[in-house]
Amino acid sequence: MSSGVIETITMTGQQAVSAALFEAMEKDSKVLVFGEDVADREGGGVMGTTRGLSTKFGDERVKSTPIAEQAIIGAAIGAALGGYKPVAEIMLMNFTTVAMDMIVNHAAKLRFMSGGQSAVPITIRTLTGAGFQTAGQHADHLEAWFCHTAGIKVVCPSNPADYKGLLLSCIADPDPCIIIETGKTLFAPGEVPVDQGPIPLGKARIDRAGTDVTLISYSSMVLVCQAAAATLEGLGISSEIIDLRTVSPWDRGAVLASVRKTGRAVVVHEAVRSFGPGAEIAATIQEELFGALKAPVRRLGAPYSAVPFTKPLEDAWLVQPADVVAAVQSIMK
Amino acid sequence: MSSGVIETITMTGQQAVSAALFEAMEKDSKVLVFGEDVADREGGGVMGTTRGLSTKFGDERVKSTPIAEQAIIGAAIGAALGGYKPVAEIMLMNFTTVAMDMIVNHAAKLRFMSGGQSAVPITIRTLTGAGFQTAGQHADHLEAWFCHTAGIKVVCPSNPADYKGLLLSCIADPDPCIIIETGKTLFAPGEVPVDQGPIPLGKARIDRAGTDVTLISYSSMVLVCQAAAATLEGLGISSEIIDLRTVSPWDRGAVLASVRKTGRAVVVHEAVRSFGPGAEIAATIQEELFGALKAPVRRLGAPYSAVPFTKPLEDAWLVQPADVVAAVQSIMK
Amino acid sequence: MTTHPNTPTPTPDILLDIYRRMIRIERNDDATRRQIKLGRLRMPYYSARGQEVIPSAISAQLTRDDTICTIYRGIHDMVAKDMPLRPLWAEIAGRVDGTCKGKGGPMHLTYPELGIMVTTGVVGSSMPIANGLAWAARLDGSKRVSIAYFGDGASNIGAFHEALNLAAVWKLPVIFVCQNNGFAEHTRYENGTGCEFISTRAAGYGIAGETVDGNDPYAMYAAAHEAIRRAREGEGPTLLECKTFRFMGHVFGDQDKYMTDQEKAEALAKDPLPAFRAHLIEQGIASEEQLAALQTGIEAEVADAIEFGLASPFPSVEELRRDVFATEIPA
Amino acid sequence: MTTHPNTPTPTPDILLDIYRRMIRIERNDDATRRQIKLGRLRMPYYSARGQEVIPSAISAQLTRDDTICTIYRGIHDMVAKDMPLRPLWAEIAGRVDGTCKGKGGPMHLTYPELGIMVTTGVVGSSMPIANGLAWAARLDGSKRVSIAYFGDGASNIGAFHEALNLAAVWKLPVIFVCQNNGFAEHTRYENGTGCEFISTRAAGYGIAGETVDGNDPYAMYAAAHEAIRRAREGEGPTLLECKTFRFMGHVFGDQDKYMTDQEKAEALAKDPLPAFRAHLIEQGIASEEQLAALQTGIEAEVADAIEFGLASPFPSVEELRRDVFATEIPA
Ligand SMILES: Cc1ncc(C[n+]2csc(CCOP(=O)(O)OP(=O)(O)O)c2C)c(N)n1
Ligand SMILES: Cc1ncc(C[n+]2csc(CCOP(=O)(O)OP(=O)(O)O)c2C)c(N)n1
Ligand SMILES: [Mg+2]
Ligand SMILES: [Mg+2]
Repeated sequence: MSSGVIETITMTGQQAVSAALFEAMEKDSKVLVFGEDVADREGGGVMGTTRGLSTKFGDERVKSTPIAEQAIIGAAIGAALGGYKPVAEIMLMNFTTVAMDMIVNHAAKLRFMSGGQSAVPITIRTLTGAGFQTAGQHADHLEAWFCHTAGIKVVCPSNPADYKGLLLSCIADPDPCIIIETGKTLFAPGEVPVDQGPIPLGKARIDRAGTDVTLISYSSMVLVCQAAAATLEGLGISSEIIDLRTVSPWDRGAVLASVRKTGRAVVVHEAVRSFGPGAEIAATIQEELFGALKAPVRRLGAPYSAVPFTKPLEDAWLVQPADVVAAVQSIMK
Repeated sequence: MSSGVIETITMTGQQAVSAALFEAMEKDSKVLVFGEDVADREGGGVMGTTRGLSTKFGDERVKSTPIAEQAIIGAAIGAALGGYKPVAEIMLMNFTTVAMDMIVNHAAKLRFMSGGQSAVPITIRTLTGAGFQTAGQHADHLEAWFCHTAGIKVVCPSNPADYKGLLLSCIADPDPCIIIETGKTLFAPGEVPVDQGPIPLGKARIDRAGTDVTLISYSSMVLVCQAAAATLEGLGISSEIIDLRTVSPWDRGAVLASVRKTGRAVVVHEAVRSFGPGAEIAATIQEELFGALKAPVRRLGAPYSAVPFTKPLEDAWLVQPADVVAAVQSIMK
Repeated sequence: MTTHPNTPTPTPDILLDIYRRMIRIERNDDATRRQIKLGRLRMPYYSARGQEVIPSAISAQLTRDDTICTIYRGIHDMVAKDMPLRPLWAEIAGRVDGTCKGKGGPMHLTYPELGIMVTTGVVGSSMPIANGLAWAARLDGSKRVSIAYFGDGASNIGAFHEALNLAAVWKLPVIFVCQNNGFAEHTRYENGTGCEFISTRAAGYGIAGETVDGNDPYAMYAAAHEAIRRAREGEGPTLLECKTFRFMGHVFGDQDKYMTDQEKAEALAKDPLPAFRAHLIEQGIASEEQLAALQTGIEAEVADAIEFGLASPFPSVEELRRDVFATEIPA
Repeated sequence: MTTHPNTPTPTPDILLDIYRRMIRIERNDDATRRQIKLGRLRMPYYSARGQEVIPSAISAQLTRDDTICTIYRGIHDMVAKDMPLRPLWAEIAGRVDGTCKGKGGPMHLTYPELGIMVTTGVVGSSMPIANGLAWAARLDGSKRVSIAYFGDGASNIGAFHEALNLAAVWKLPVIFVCQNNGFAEHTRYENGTGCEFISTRAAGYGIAGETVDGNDPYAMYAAAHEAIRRAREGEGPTLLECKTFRFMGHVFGDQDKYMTDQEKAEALAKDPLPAFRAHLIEQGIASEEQLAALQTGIEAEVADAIEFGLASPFPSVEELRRDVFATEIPA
């Protein structure tokens, strides 16, 4: 944190994504943007996130596609092999299920399987998250699948500045990245430095410094941890919040340093708890800090079910600040 | 373990699978078998596993399919909704990547999303495993993905008797199951009780009793643990091997009871270690047995890369008995 | 309104039955949009206003046991298949008396009792599942047919191709009904689809295919009649492309900015509902009063369903552990 | 051997060039099977013996920069595109001098220098990627064409459909070359595919499609010529269905039990290699001696490659941490 005033603008995550795309396309003529409805003829994306790009950069660099996610990721891979830097949009994360072969068997593996000859610098932008009553097929957090896949980076911004900085890094990265947007973070406003540049992948951010417990999170659950930390502060408990930013490869150094200090850790994500990303983090902490922990590492995530439609169940399904508070209290005794 | 002699026959895992299929089709006319090349006209499966079924049960209950994994799993789901018990084969586990929508968004979720109206009692048989130089797109252990998916059971036999008993249970189960075969266990012979019936899902098996350390494993890695345990015995270390049999939902009771006794645990699987199934097990053990552990829970799995082709790299990629021995030794000090 | 050249001509009873289904769809859709606007319902809503003829002309020829698999824009398909409105409304309101106890919501309504088997939110995914239901029908030795409803955009995704080919090779009693409303979200048909008529694709599977005016009850009736006959008689699948228009855009709140006002006005002018109503009266198939009474009855049914649905309690949190598996997940 | 009615007729030089590629494929294939039998190579091997004409007639018309994406049964496609044999053999032997340092093996050979971009083991997956390469070619303002090779069985999977439709809508300079050898593993064409000719499917995307005798160098030359012209001139994609036969079954060791001896004998009798050789001599395009010398040269090249490949060292274990990402994974 340097001294001096940083000039910022208030914008939403969506505006930050848009700004990053404009900037990346402007700077590098190899950057391409495509996906369902992304061109201006189709309204610049169903959410309007890509609005203006095709008008500015032309119909050949910004293309709407048929509904065909295998074809979308395949085209991204091929264009990348041809020297381009495609940013492909999969409208919602659940629809990656029809493109897993392209993402996992091809994008993630071609560099390795070709002995380093084939780089696949693609960025997959996708959106997900419960809380909008879109039910079981439109809100899954599937990042654990991609974290378990060697060769693809998994990036999860939680605020507008990170949306911009991390997306710029994904686009510039020489390897495939999947960057996960969420409804809750995409439309929340925040301060973005005027000259916000790339934010390094694989490095966590200390969202809040504290001494008693480390809350490890990413994506929209950072907001939940922030609310919990405020409550915990009132109860005399000081929380350090680590926003992973990149879930794979994750910043072991930052996490272990914090937990070494606090002696306690709670991992919080929206994804289903069982076999979720939190398991890797908890398993690593206990292995690396055995004997130094004051309490077992706790994990919070969704219960083992599909995302329910009805509001009361959806609320109960999602980790709430009170759940984080209770988990922390359970290990403070 | 009852007294009295159990009459057994020696057979391979493949013969056990075949026996289970014959028996299930014989007993229940609702059982269907289908997949690429499974009918006798096509040679009864490229491995011959389904040989004889179509001749015996007819071309309508045993069907070969086009190469179309989405259509295969879709047909299984539809037939299940129509009251049948389909056993669908996905030739190799990497090809589940083209059927993830059907498996995850539909098979696993329809019961929940329909409020209990739609049962999807399908069994997906698939084959995988490194060691045969089939390289990066034919040998992945992707069970972690399915373990993280609510609503589908993940079953991993390690020996011929379990192949038969677990497959019978999958077919009879009222919910979707994926049962994972591996080249290394499918062709190894073993003793199968003559009247081998269903083996309950969700229950682990103590493969070997011991007192110093618990080795938790499943599928072909049980064989690796057995070899390691023999070596460790020579070094004066007594290992208990737990064969999970079902990886989701897994038998927490059996694992925790064993680790409570030994105070040490090593989880061993072939899947990539990062964000692999072992993370869930390790995270749970440290949470439930905090303070009772003599050492951190160790995890062994494949390094973070695609499966390599060349033999020396493939051998190095796979967990070997020596790796298990070294991991155990590192926590015995 | 032209009559379709193919035999048979629908009887007056059938025509009235088609109309009854259409108006029930339309009144229910209107009420849904009204309740959302009033803030009494909160849900993503994909209105099928304008597409009423398609499932109505089909359902008038289906039995209770024939099955359908449909999509997020599929409430019209269900209402056409006689879905009772009370559990429908309870479901879209997220209540325990809903068809899915509130767990599925408007995109996943299910009612197997009447053959409403699957509603998917994933483009294309109704088709592979419909094949399995068709296979089950044949295994049962029944004459049941299986219908897969889907949109024009869905015909460009892999699942369409795999499903049609498998159905062809297995000669399944399934009918693939493409409701071609000219748009996939904001993408115009011709900007997403390589061929002029989706029905052209049938030849690539060696199956029957036809493009029909999906706003014409006679044409739809005849095309569906032939497809259903084919399926019931074991002659294999059919691909029906039914041309229509979605009056309310993609999703509730859509501004339709991706089309011109004129284009939209022209499409709206072809509203099949008032046209068919006028035709029935003109032809003496029904009187003005008869149709008004029919409508009043349906409006009462809808009003009752709304009150029932909104009065039903929300499910309890324990429901998260139920229906994941047949056996409840331990707490 | 019939000549194809379409213009142009290949010049003698081109015919000889096609033959050279064919015999290079065949000699290399023969050597591979021999080395496996000798136990000097251990790998899953999908011989393309019998399919030599297809990529040879195409490659004779490609530039170095034109790209191909192929499949596990694709070594013939690479050899036709002038893949040097030394790194090929080092790769199939799993050695560090292999094209992929031994990491990819026979199913994933890659050689971007000569436009050999992707070899996939997943049925259908060459096609969506070939589209991206075609897009890149057009973005570059080049006249490069992108070829996707695949089998008849692959034409039934979703990726085929999505790729052909996207290529059509985007009018990409891509050629989809289906090597229809009549079988997908053990499944006969007609038992997996709904239509008599895969080329029929082109109409469903509004693109050009043609069924060609893939064993006839003239017919293949002409069909490829037109498809390449179309692509280079910005007229969009082509689907070529090339009928052929795989002499060695699906995978090395296959017993071909799913076909009759007679059927197999008939297919083998249509071996395109001796027929084309005889034709060249008969037509005075080449002499017996010339072709013998060509063959000897190729055999020497193959022999050299084998020794080179088998003498190359295995990669070190550190290679597991390299090429996962651009930056090496820390130990
Ligand atoms: C696999 C997949 N990709 C994308 C989406 C997002 N999506 C929902 S509806 C839709 C348009 C579908 O258009 P069409 O098939 O014509 O049906 P319509 O909505 O017009 O009835 C899209 C792209 C989805 N649900 N599933
Ligand atoms: C998605 C997928 N499903 C199944 C397989 C297994 N498999 C490998 S080759 C093959 C047959 C392919 O036949 P075809 O496309 O005709 O090509 P050919 O082998 O005849 O050249 C199958 C089913 C696979 N590799 N990928
Ligand atoms: Mg549409
Ligand atoms: Mg073939």
